[in-house]
Parts: sequence; C-alpha cells; structure tokens
Amino acid sequence: MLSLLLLLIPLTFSIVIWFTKGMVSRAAALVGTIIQLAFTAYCYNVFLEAGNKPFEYIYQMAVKPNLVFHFSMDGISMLMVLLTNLLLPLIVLAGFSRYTDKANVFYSLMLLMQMALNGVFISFDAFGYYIFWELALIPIYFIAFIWGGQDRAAVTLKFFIYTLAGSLLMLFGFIYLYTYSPQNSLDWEVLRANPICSCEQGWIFWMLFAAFAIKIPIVPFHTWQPDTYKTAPTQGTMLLSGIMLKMGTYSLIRWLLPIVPDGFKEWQYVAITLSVIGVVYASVIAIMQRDIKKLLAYSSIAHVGLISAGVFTMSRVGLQGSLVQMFAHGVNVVGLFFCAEIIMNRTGSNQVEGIGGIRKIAPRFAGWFLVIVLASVALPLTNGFVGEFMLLYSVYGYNTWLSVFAGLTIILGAVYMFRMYQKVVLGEPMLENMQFEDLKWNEQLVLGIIGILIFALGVYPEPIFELTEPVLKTLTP
Amino acid sequence: MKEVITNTPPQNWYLVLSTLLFSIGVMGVLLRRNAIIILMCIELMLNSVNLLLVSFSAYAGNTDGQVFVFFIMVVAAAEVAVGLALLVSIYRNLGSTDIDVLSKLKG
Amino acid sequence: MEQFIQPINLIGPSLLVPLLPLLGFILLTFFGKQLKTFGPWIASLLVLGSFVLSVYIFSSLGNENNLDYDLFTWLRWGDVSLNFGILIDPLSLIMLLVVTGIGFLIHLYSIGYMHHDEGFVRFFAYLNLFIFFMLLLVMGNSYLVMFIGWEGVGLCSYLLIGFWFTNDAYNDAAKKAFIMNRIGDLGFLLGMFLMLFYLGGLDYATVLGSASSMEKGAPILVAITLLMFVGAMGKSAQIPLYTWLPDAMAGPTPVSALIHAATMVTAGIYMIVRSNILYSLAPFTLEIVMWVGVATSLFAAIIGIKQNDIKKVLAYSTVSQLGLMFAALGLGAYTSGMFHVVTHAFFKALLFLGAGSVIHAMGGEQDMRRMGGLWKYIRLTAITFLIGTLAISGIFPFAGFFSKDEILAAAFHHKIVWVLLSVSSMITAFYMFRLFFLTFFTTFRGTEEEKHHLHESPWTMTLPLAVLALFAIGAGFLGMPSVMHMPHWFNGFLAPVVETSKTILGESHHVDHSTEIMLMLVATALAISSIVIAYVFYISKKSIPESDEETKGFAKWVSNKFYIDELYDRVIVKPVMVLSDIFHVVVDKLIIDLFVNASAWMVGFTGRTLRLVQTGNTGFYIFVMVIAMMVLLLIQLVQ
Amino acid sequence: MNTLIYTSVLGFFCMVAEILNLRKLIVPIVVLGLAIIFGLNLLDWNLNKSFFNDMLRVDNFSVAFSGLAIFTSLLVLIMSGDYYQKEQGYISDFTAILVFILVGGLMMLSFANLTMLFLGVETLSIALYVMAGSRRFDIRSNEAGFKYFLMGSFASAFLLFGIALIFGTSGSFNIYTIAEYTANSQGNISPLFYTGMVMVIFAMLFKVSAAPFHFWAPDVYEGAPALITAYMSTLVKVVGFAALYKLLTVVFYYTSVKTGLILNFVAIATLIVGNLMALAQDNFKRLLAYSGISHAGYLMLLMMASHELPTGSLLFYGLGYVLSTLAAFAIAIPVFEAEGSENISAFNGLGKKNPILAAALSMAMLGLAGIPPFIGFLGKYYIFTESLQAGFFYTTLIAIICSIIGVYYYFKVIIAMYGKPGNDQKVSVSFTYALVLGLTLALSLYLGIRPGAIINIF
Amino acid sequence: MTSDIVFFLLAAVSVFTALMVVFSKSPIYSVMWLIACFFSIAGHYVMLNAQFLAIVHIIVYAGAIMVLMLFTVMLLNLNKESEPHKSIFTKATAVITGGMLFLVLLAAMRSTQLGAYEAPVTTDVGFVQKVGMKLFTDYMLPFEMTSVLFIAAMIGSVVLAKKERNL
Repeated sequence: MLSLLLLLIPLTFSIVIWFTKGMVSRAAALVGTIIQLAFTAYCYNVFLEAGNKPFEYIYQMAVKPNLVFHFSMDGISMLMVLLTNLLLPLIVLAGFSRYTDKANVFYSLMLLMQMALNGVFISFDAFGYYIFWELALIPIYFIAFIWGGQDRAAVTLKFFIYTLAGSLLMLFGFIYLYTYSPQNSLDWEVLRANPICSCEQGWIFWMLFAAFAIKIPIVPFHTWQPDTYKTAPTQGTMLLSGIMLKMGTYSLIRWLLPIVPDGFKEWQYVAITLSVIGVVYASVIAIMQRDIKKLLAYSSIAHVGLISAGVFTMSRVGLQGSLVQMFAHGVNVVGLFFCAEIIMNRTGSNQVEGIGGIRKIAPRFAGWFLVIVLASVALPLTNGFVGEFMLLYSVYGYNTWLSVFAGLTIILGAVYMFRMYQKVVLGEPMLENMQFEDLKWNEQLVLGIIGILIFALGVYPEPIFELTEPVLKTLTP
Repeated sequence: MKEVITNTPPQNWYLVLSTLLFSIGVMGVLLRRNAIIILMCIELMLNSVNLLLVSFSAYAGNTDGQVFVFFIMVVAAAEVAVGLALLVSIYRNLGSTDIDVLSKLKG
Repeated sequence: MEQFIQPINLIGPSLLVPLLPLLGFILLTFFGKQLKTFGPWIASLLVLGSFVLSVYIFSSLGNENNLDYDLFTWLRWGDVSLNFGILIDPLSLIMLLVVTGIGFLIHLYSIGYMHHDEGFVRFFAYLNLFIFFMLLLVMGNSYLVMFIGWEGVGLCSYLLIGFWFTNDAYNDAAKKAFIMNRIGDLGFLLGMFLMLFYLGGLDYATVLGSASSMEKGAPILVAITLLMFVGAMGKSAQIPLYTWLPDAMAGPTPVSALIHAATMVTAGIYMIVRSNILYSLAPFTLEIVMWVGVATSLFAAIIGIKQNDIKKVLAYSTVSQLGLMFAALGLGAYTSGMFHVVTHAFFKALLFLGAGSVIHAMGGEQDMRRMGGLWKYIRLTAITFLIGTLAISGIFPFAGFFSKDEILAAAFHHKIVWVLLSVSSMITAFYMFRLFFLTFFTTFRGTEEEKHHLHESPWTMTLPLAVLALFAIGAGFLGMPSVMHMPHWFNGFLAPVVETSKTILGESHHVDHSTEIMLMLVATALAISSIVIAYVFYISKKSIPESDEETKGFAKWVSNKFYIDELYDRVIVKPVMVLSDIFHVVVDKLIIDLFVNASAWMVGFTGRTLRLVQTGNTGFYIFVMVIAMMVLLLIQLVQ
Repeated sequence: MNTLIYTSVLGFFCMVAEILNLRKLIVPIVVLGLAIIFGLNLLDWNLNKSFFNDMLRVDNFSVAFSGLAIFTSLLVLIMSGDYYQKEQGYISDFTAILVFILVGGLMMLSFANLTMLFLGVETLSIALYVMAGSRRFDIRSNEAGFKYFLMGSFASAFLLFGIALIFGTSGSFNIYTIAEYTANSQGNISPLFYTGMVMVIFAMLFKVSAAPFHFWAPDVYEGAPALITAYMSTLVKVVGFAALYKLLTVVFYYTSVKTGLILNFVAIATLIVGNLMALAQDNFKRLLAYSGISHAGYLMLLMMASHELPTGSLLFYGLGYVLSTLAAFAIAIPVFEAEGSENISAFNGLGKKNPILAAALSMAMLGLAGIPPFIGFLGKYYIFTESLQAGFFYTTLIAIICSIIGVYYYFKVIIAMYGKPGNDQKVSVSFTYALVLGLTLALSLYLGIRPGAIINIF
Repeated sequence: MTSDIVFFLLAAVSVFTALMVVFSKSPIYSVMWLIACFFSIAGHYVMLNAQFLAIVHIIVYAGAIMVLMLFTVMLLNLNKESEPHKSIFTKATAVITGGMLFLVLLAAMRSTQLGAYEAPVTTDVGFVQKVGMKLFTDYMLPFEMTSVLFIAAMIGSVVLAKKERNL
C-alpha cells in the first residue's frame, strides 16, 4: 500500500494544482513535493526496517493477456525514488525566481511526471513499468513544448518520436518475452527466474537496449538530446537530465541485465564500446560548445556514457558505481542547469562567450556554481568522484585500453567545464550594463541543498552502498 | 409438373457465362465515364450473380438461391433509386454526370 | 612490515591537524564579510595550531612508531572496501612539519603582502583549504586518500593561480595548471586501478606488503610505477608536463612560495618516496624517473638563464630542482631526494617570499630589467635573498649544499648523470646570481615614481623571511655528510620508511670519503665559478638583458622556452578544438543526425508520393481495387 | 433479436414523429430509446439462441458488439441534435436514417445467414450513401456520396458473387452449415469456394477500408458532413470488422490457412498506406480517415490472428478506437463551425483560448496514437500480443514501426493547438458535445485503468 | 440438345447485349441494350425452371429499374454524345483488366467438380409456391428487413432529390 501512496500523493496534487492559479500553483506544487519527500523519507525508514513487504502491491488489470501492476521496492528502487522525490522539490523551488505562464498546468504536469517517475522505479512488472515509462514522456513533452524556446515544435517532436520509437521496440521485446516465456507473465521475478532461450536473447537485448540507449542517451542515439535540453524550459531540462535520463540507466540494471543475461553478455562488448566512445565523443564536442545548455547537455551524455559503461561491465563495482553516480549525477546536473538558468535569466544570453564577470558581481552564486562544477568534474570528496572512480575501475576491470580511453573524461571534463566557468563567470563583465543580482532566497536554498548533498555523498556514500548492496548481490555473481 | 426440363446444359456453362457477364460488367465500370452507364454496368454485374445463383439453385434443387436472388433484386432496386437520386443531385450542381469531374476530393 | 603499537591517544590531535585549516576555510568562506579584519589572523593561527600539534605528534611519536588508523569505510563494493584512514610515520611527519611550518610562515607573510587586496579574506580561505588538502595528501594511509589531497591541492592551486579572476591570462594559467595536473592524475588513477586489481588494495600496508612479495622487475609493478610517475610528472612539473608551473606564477607570490615551490609540487616526490618499495622493485621505472629528472633539471635550468621575470626565473629553478630530486629518487637515493625536498622548501620559499617582497617594494613590477640597485632600499630582503641564493647554488654551509651534495654523490657512480647534474647545478648558480645581481646591484633602472615607492616590507613579511633564512642556513645540518662524522639525523629518521627498499636495491654505491670531499670541492668550485661569471657579466660589465625583440638565435629559443607551449598548442590543443568542431558539425549534425532526419524524410517522402495515388478519380480507384482483387485471387490460387 | 426489432421500430418512430409534429422530441426520444435498447441488449448476455429459422443468432459476440454499436450510435445521436440544428426540417429523416444505419449494423453483427449479412451490409451502406451526400448543395458532399455509392455497389457485386459461389459449393447460406461443409470436406473443398471466399473477404475489407481497397475512405470522409464522418469512421469500421471477424472465425475457420496470406498482405499494405499517407495531410477529417485506415491495419493483425479467437481484444480495440475518435470529433465539429475550416490549422491557438478543449483533444490524439495510459495503448498492446502469439513476427514488427510513424501526424494537431498562433475567438461547445466528450474521455481513462471489464468479457 | 442450342443462343445474346451496353456511345442505347440483356437473362431463368424469378426479373428490372434509368437519362438530357473520351491507353487498360479478371476467375474455378449438379434433381424449385413458402417461412426476417432497407432508401431518395434549400 505504501507504494500506491507514493503514486497517489503526486497524482492528487497534480489534479488539485490544475484548479489553482499562478502563485498558488507554485506553492501547492512545493507543498506537494515536500509532502512526497517526507513520505519518501518515511518509506525509506520503513524499507530499512521491514524490507519490501509493506510495499508489495499487486493489481491484476486483466487476465488474458495477463496484465499486472506489481509494485514493490528494493534497494535500487528506493534509491531512485529517493532521488526523484528529493530533486522534485528543488526543481519546483527553482521555479520560484521567475514567472511561469499558466503555472497551474505547468506544475500539474510536473507532479504528474513525478508520479510517473515513481511508478517507473517501483514497478516490478514489465507491463506496469512500460505504462509508467511512457506516461512519464507525456508531461515532459508538453512541458518542453508549451514552455519551450526556439524551434520547440520540431525539436520536441523529434524528442518524442525518437524516444517513443525506442520504447515501442522495447514494448515489442516485452511482448515477445511475454508470449514466449514459459510462464506467460511479465513479472520481474518470474522473468528473471525463467529466462528465455539464450538464442533469442540477443535480439531481445537490442529491442530493450534501443529504448534505454535512446533515453540515456548513448551515442549514436543522442542527437535528440542537446537540442531538447536547450529548448526545454530549464525546469524541464532538470527533470529530463536529472531524473528522466536515470530511467534509462536504472532500466539497464533493473530490466536488461536480469531479464536477458545471455544477450547482455553476448553484446556486452558492443554496448560498452559504444558507451565509452560516447564518453569521449561527447566530452570532445562539449569543449567547443557555444551554448551553455548544450554544453551541459553534452557533458551529461559523457557522464551517463560512463554510467552505462559501468553497468555493462556486469561487475559489482560497475553496478555499484553506476548507482552512486546516477544519484550524484542527478543532483549535480540539476544544479548545473539551475546555474545555467540563473545565468541565462539574468544576463539574457545563453552563450558561453561574451558574458564574464559574474564572479565580481555575484560571488555567492559563483561559489556555488564552482562547487557544482567541481562535483561534475569528479573532484574527490564530492559525490562525482565516488561514482566515477568505481566506474572507471569497473571499465578497467573489463578492458585496460577502454579504461584509458574512458579515463580521458577526467581530463576533458575539466577542460570543458573550466572553460565554460572561466568564460561565463570569471574575467571582466563583457555585457554592457550587466545587472546580476546575487542569489535570491530560493536559489540559495536550492544550491545550498545541492551543495550539502554533493559533499555529504562525496565524503560518506555508505548509505547508498548499504541500500543497494543486497540487490546487487543477487544481480552479479 | 415434374421433369419439365430434362436435358439442360452442364452447370459449368452457366458458371462461365455468369463470370463472363460479370467481367463485362467490371470492364464497363472501368471503361466508361458516364456515371449512369457505370450504374448500368453494376446492374449487369448483379444480374450475372443472379444468374449464377439461379443456376446453382436449380441444379442443387435448393430454393434458397432463388430467394436470395429475390433479395438481390430488391436491393438493386433500392440502390438504383438512391444512386439516381445522388446522380440527379450532382447533375444539378455540376451539370454533368462524368465521374472524372468528381475528383475534387483527393490526396 | 612489522606491526606497530597504535598510539591511540594521538588520533585526536592527528585528526585535528587537517581539520583546523578546514575549519578556517569554512569560517572564512561563510563568514568572510563579518571576519574582514580578523579572518586572516584566525586562519594563520589555525595553521599555527596545526603546526604546534604536528610538533607535538612529532615529539611523542618519534620514528619508532606509526599511527595507522582507519576512520571509516569510504568506498566499497562486493568484498572490496576502501577506507578513509590516516597514517603518521616518519615520512608524513616530516611533510607535516614542513607543510604546517612553512604554511604558517606564509600565512603570516600574506597578511602583510595581501593586505590591500579586496580578496584578502578569500585568499586566506583558499590558503587554509590548500593546507587542509596538503595535509590530507601526506597523512592519508592509502593512495586513495592521497589522491583526494592530490586533486584537492590541484584545485587550490587552480583557485589561487586564478586568484585575480578578472584577468583572463591568469585564469588561463589556472586552467592550464589544473588540466595539466589532471593529465597526471589520470595516470595516478590508472595506477591505482592496477594496484587495486593486482595488489588487492589501495592502502599502503596492503599495496607495499603484497608488492614486496613480488619479484623484482615484475611487469605489473613497472606499469603501476610508471603510471604513478605520470601523476608525479603532472604534479611536480616534470617533462613533459612542466609548462604549467612557470605560468602558475600568475598567482600571488605567497602562493608561488607555498604551493608552487615548497609543498604541492613536491607531492610527486613524496608519493614516490612513499611507494619506494614499488619503485625499487621496478628498476626500469627508476631508470625512467632518473632520466626524466635529469632532463628536466637541465632543460629548465637552461630556460632559466634567459628569463627576465623574477618569478619566472624562480619557477624554472623550481622545475630544475624538482628534476634534481627526481633524479635522486631515480638513483634510489630516496632519503636524499626527500632531504632536498625539505631544504628546497625552505630556501625556495625564502626566495619566493623575498621576490614577493621585492615586487611589493617595486609596486608590482616583476621584470628584472627594470630593477637594480635595490640593495640599499630593502636591506633585510636583500640579505635574506642572498642567503636563499647561496643555498640554492649549493655553497657551504647553506642548506642546499648538503642536500645537493648528497644527490651528486649518489649520482657519482653514474658518470653521465653526474656530469649532467653538475652542469645543471652550475647553471643554477649562474642564473640565480644573475637574478640576484640584476635585482639588487648596480643602479636602479625603474621609473622615478617607482623609486619613490621603494620601501621595506612590514614585519609580517620580513619575519617569515628571517625565519626561513635561518632554516635555509641551518636545515642542512640535519643531514651531515658522513665525511664530517656527524650523525645524519635525517637519514636516520627516515630509515624505517626506506628500510625495505634498501634491501631490495642492495647496498648502494657508497663513495668513499676522499671521493666525497673531491665531489664537494668540485661542486663548490663549479658554483663559485658560475657566480664569478655572473658577476663579470652583470656587475662588472653592467650588461642588462636585451629586450625581447633583440634576442636572436639560440637565445631566442631559450628565452621563448624552446617554444614548448606553442608546440603543445599546435599539436594537442588546437587539434582537439578542431576535432571538437568536427565531431559536432560533421559527425553529430551531418552524419548521425542526417541519418535520423533522412529516415524521417524518407517516411515523409514516401507518404507524399503515395498521396499521388489518391487521385480522386473513381475509375482509377476501381481499377486499382480490381487489380488488387486479382492479386488476392492469385495469391489464393498459388498457395 | 429484440434489439434488432426495437431499433427498427425506433427508426419507424422517427417517421411517425414527423407526421405527429414531434420534431423537437425526436432526438431525445431516440437517444432515450437507444439507451433502453442498449440495456435490453445486455439482457441477452449468455442467451445463445437462434431466431427465425437460424437467420439470427444471438450469442455473446453479437451482444457485445451490438452493445458497442448501439453505444456508438447513441453518442452520435446525442450530437446530432445540435449538429442538425439548422436543418430542423430534415431532422426526422436524418435521425431515421442514422437509426437505420444502426439496424444494418446490428444485422451484420448477429447474422447467422449470409442473406442477413448481405441485407445488413446493404442497409448500412445505402443509408450511408445517402448521409454522405446529404449536404445536397455542397459539391464535396455530393461527390463523397456518389463516390461512396459507386464503389460501394461495385464491392457489393463482388460480395454477391462470392456469396453465390459459396452457396454453389456448400449448398447453403447458413454460416454454420457452410462451416460444417468446410470442416467435413477438408482437402476436398471446391476451388469455387475459395474464390467466393476471397471475394467475400474483399468486399468486407472494402467496407472496413483496408488497403488497397481504402480509396473511398479519405475522399468520402472528407466530403461527408462531419457528423456522418464520425459515424462512418466509428460504427462502420467496428461493425465491418466484427462481421469480417465473424466470417473468419465461423465460415472460414477451417480454411484459415488460405486466408492467412491474403490477410497478411492486406494488413501490411493497410498499415503502411494508412500511416504514411496520413503524414502529409492538412485536412483534419482526411487525417482521421487515414488514421482510421491505419487502425484498420492494426485490426487486420487481429483478423490474421483470428484463429486464436481474440474476440476480447477486438472488442476492446474497437471500443478504444470509437471513444478516441468520437472524442476528437466532438471537439472538431464545434471548432470547424467556429473557424469555418476543416483543416488542422483550424486548431491553431486552441491551447491558448480553450485550454480544456485543447487538453481533451490532446488526450484523444494520444489515445489514437496509442500512448499510455490511454485506452488506445492497451488496445494496441493486446493486438501486438495476440498477433505475436499467433506467430506473425514481422508483421507485428511492421505494425510497431508504423505506430511510431503514427505518432507524428497525431502530434501535428497537438502542435497546431499549442505551438501556433491563432485568433482569439473562443470556441463555444454546446452541452451535447461536452457531454459526449466527457463521456468518451472518462470512459477511455477508466478503461485505460480497468480494461478487465471489457477484455476478459468472453 | 435443343436446350443446349437454346442456351448458346441465349448466352450469345446475353454477352452481345452486355457488350453493347458497355460500348454504346449513347446512354439511351445502353439502356436499351441492357433491357435486351435482361430479357435474355430472363430466358435463362425460364430455362432453369425459375418462372417466378423470370417474371419478377422482367417486372423489376425491365419494368421498374430500367424505366427509372431511362427516365433519368431523359430528365437530365443525357441523350447525347456528351461523354468525353477516355484515352486509348485507359480504354485498353480497362479492357485488358476486364479480360484478365475473367481469366483469373476462370483459372480460380478451373477443374471445378460440381459433380452433384450434373442435372437438376428436382425441377420445381423455382415455382411460385416453393419460393413463396421459403420466403415467408425461413426467410421471413430478411423479407421484413428489406422494408427497413426500402424505407431508408426511400427517405434517402426523397431527401436527396428535394429541390428547395431550406424548409
């Protein structure tokens, strides 16, 4: 029942918010997400004490074909739910510094999205999982489309169709599994216990992988991403990069690895090579990006490339590292995009070049921004390092040369991040009459919380290990 | 009244004849542009069916076929009525019954 | 390694050592506004506190016991768990003392030096953060913790080089430093992976333990040590990753003194000494280390001759000295290298601070061609600077003499190395005295305005100078050459650390006393001759270096640092930038996206083409239907 | 059986009402009557009886689909009151014909004899020819009506020829007897039977507008009055597929090997034609026509898999399609009237001026595109499951790829609503449209969550 | 044998008139040829002993439907060579298609064994009583439902043919 509540709270708020207006919507959204966060904290406690029993919920929708919503919880799910519900209040709060047109719809969609994301992470039946997976796409599409910037129609449509194409292939894979697995069930446990003949796992792997690779995105399935990140309103971009992208990496661990283990092994080398190529490729592109959000988008591709590479090593350290990094990247990228939003909002420019001098006017902002930049270049004692270390090590364990190649990310990451930081924040102000107000209370709060998370997890990531270790034990030999 | 016709051509001949008439009807539909002639060709097709049914019915000694023919006639009548009404309506608007003119809707 | 008794009572103080500067950093960052006047003092006092604690630990620990304590598990997966722990042994103790001691002095100096800067408080926050990371680096009980400090000091270096962030050239220098360091760090990281993979852990005890059971020259050890050495190259500015260090002089002078001369850049040496067992087991790497060290030493020294910026000269001298240290390490003389680290820390810090004082006096001018004759204006600075210069030139009895001599003695059996190193130290003596003469003697070449401005620095600046000068004189006596029949305290203190290496490497080529004396005399003679040459050039002839445009031929190459920066720019930076654009424009936009868009376009095109079939002509429709009908019939027929 | 008779009576009532001058009451009474008939129809659940010498057979299949057909007509008739407001003079005629269309549909659903099927098809079609051309002074309407008429009667001729051949070989019009014949003479079935079978299937495929027999649909949908388009695209398609399904599962059950390839061919063609050609459309009705064709393609998958008896999926998909399409029309009709255009551009700026309407239309479009959590997704899910289960691997894959393409054109409408500027003139939606809209969307959401009620009915 | 000759005669007439329907230039001739065709088909009915249908056929087709057509042709004044010619290509395609359909159908019906139908077994199937009995017992429902069809068609025709714009 607890898991149902996890869905119902945001859903209820989503509906309620639709009927409010302006400032009230904003406040209601904040209240809703905070309540959800509090509830998640409660769930976390319950989970630690009682395991997944209180979360088990099965709703049989139809008998033939067997449609089931099976909600449950394990360490990985809990981690992702925590991340989602932790970031949502921050994302909502981030919106307090600017006026949003039709705020009620905006926040209603956002809460709907939260519900869907929670659903994705606690679904233990592929059918329910798929429903939520798609459901998550609708609000974000509308958020990106209605409140988006330049070329929004074309860009968001491309995004939607691209991701949907992947999802439908995944659906095909799932249906095939359903039809030809002995039990005629899509339940995670059942599918895991009765893997389909390994002769078929190869192509089913690709069906599922297509969906995840597009969502993550792994090069070369990424071309929708930079433009979408750029066009979407920043809060949407935060949702996309902070949480939605994690759906892909989460699914690699949750669905791809256990369901088609042989296919996974068969294609491991391709997937891991693609991921690592993506890491370097995106990093190199990011170096010369002129648009701040696109730069961050490419950096995100690089980071998640490493995450997926870690997953594909199939090693304990890779999986553990990817989980840590998923959480860390979620926090960091939200912070980065928030900073980008602040910059773009106040200077009116979205270019890396030609701003400068922010540091001089708004030192507090510059400081927090630097902290997040450092976390994203994986400086030790920030959360970014923990995961990156483990991931690189896991890649090393798979192949030495790949790890050298992947390791370039720590150099290239520094190159593009510091280039951007220098051009945008340091130096003399280059815009005429630049007014750059230092952080407002809500921004201070958001960045402060992100900063605390960065260091807390960087110094003491143990809670994540504790949470996820039992699951990983079952996933890897 | 029995055995009125004792010696009839093989039934396959009727089959071929109806098929031929049917094909002529189809050909007419394809060939002509005048709607009313197309309508007549369709009637021809229906009649070939009728003939076929009657022959089947007669050879199998099964009245059902003839009853069906009756229904076909009924429907044909209704169809013609509606068709002609539509035709008249079109003619009023366009002054023509050329079906090639009726190609405003396309794409 | 035998197990030591854990001196539990020292854990608290040891933890406090790094935490005090961290506290300072936090205080100054968040309450900088409120602490405008007292902040720097608080920061300095906290570092002093660390120093005092270090002394306390030093005195109560001695070199007999180690403090090796795991605080908590940091990273773990499966059966592997990597702990966050501290280790205090003789080696870290030495570093602790140097870092906190010199750190404190430089804090103190900075109070005077940075007083008028608007980022006064921020500066101290950064300095404190640096001290924190540096202490972490030397106190960690595993390579992982060392890596934290390793990267952390890199960050601080970045922050401090780019301290005056409105100047984009400085920012570039800062970025360059960070990225160069990162390149090294990648090596370090990969080295750690190998260790973790093959040696089963990252803490020193495990790594060194399992390494000592391996045979000498095992490829894996060579690989590990080479990779770690790449890290050291980055951090300690060795060829080919040295170019950041001269640029790093963009930072405030105390920073140059603390980070880019005394402490951070020696981290590479610390690391190698720390893992001396590994290196001893990998003779090939040692060879490489030695040659890189020699090459760097000579190369940087040559470049140093033609530099005119007072800090640049010192920077190249630092690179050169670091090369010397690596050469020592490469020769297996770990303690000698470490000894030079310590003495170098003193005299190089002294020199930098002196240079800072000069710059302070000159109102920011750094070009030696515009100085001269400062001796009478800033007497104290000049005297201490002279001490530093003598020390670095290796004149008896200054600190540099002893440590340098030890290294040369160690190199003696390797004649070519010995010759090259001797040449390098000769050149060192030459350009240092060139610097000294150009700055302090003959006549003042600056503007009138600058002349009026000349004044001695406040006590906060001169006191550290004086203290460091004392050490520059005295520190050498910690390691008396055996010929003097005095205990070599330094070697004795570090003995436990390098014990195992000694046995691995076997008895080092010990030079007998007469040779030793001969070596000393040769070295001194070379140094003095250099000084004389410098004197002839710059005092007798009163020649001043020509302006940049006039430089020609080889000299032009030298003064332009052999165009190495330009080379890197051409060969690495530009291609990467071009590659970035190619990836973005050609691969991303053109190839991949084209593929995506083309498939979309194809679909649309097919749709538009199919539309033509829908002509609106009923006859045609029926025609197609009949044809299709026939197809169906035929399908049925054939089946 | 009662259903059919009462519905016919309801149709006659409309005529009488005209004479009695009860024009104002016609629509309410018919709606009420249909509602009652809907209830009566459900009472026949599990009746499983044949009537009139096995002319009709009422079984759960017929009850369920009749229910769907009646429900569809009910919704359309609710809207007809407002739609024909300006043509009060014809209201009784139109209402009667609409009811007679339903009568034809009901015959097609419960037939046990090919005579009934034929009469049903003809009743439905003839009434529809009239309705498609009922805007007498609109050339497009004329053209639509006449095109539909010509091609429809042409297809009817084939249907009859096929029936005749089947009758000739099996000696009966009763579908169960024919099935018996095929079952008994396995391997010895006359080629005439197969030819007849192909012709009958062809005629039915024509009715459901499967490619390459779809040509009439876009033109007729575009030209016909919007309400009739709505009716055609929903009722006719559902009923046509149900009848085809019944033919395939009863009459041609034992010859499914022969039908398989034909249906496969048609299914792929329909999927591709429907989805690809919809991409380039500007006219909303035409777009929905192609969308209807593409949905026919998905339903063709079910026809292919019909030997597995996926009746529940058929019903569910049909219902989902009806709900989404009618919802779209309930919004489109008032918008068309307000804007005076039937192009997609009529929706420009709707998101600004009528946010609720726009949201509703978005839901309808997402439902048609088959995106969760709307009913359209579940329908597709079932279809893919069924067809994969039946072993049609590549066809299913094509269907999946086509549904990706499908998203694009449904989103055209959404993009028009939210992404393009329009005028500020608000669109007012009368109560009846709102009622239909609310009903359809609520039901589609509800069934999206609880499909069990429908899907596992059989 | 006589019946064979009669059959061939009738068949020839049927096919010829049918072809004439298709190829006549003027609609009015087409109508006439069609009526002739219907009569020949009625002849077949008689041969097949379906007297009732033969009569109904004449009445409905020749008497009602064709008169209606003729009436329309006259009303709309279509009795002239108004039809623009289709291109030769189209014509050829049409003819070929028609021919091919015939061939395909024949091919599909090849080797047809209608063994059971060598000769009519009972010959009174087409008599009025038989058909009438069938119609009003077994086929009662369809018969009744034709009324619905007719009413629909009737209303439809009325609606479509009304001249005034609004009531």
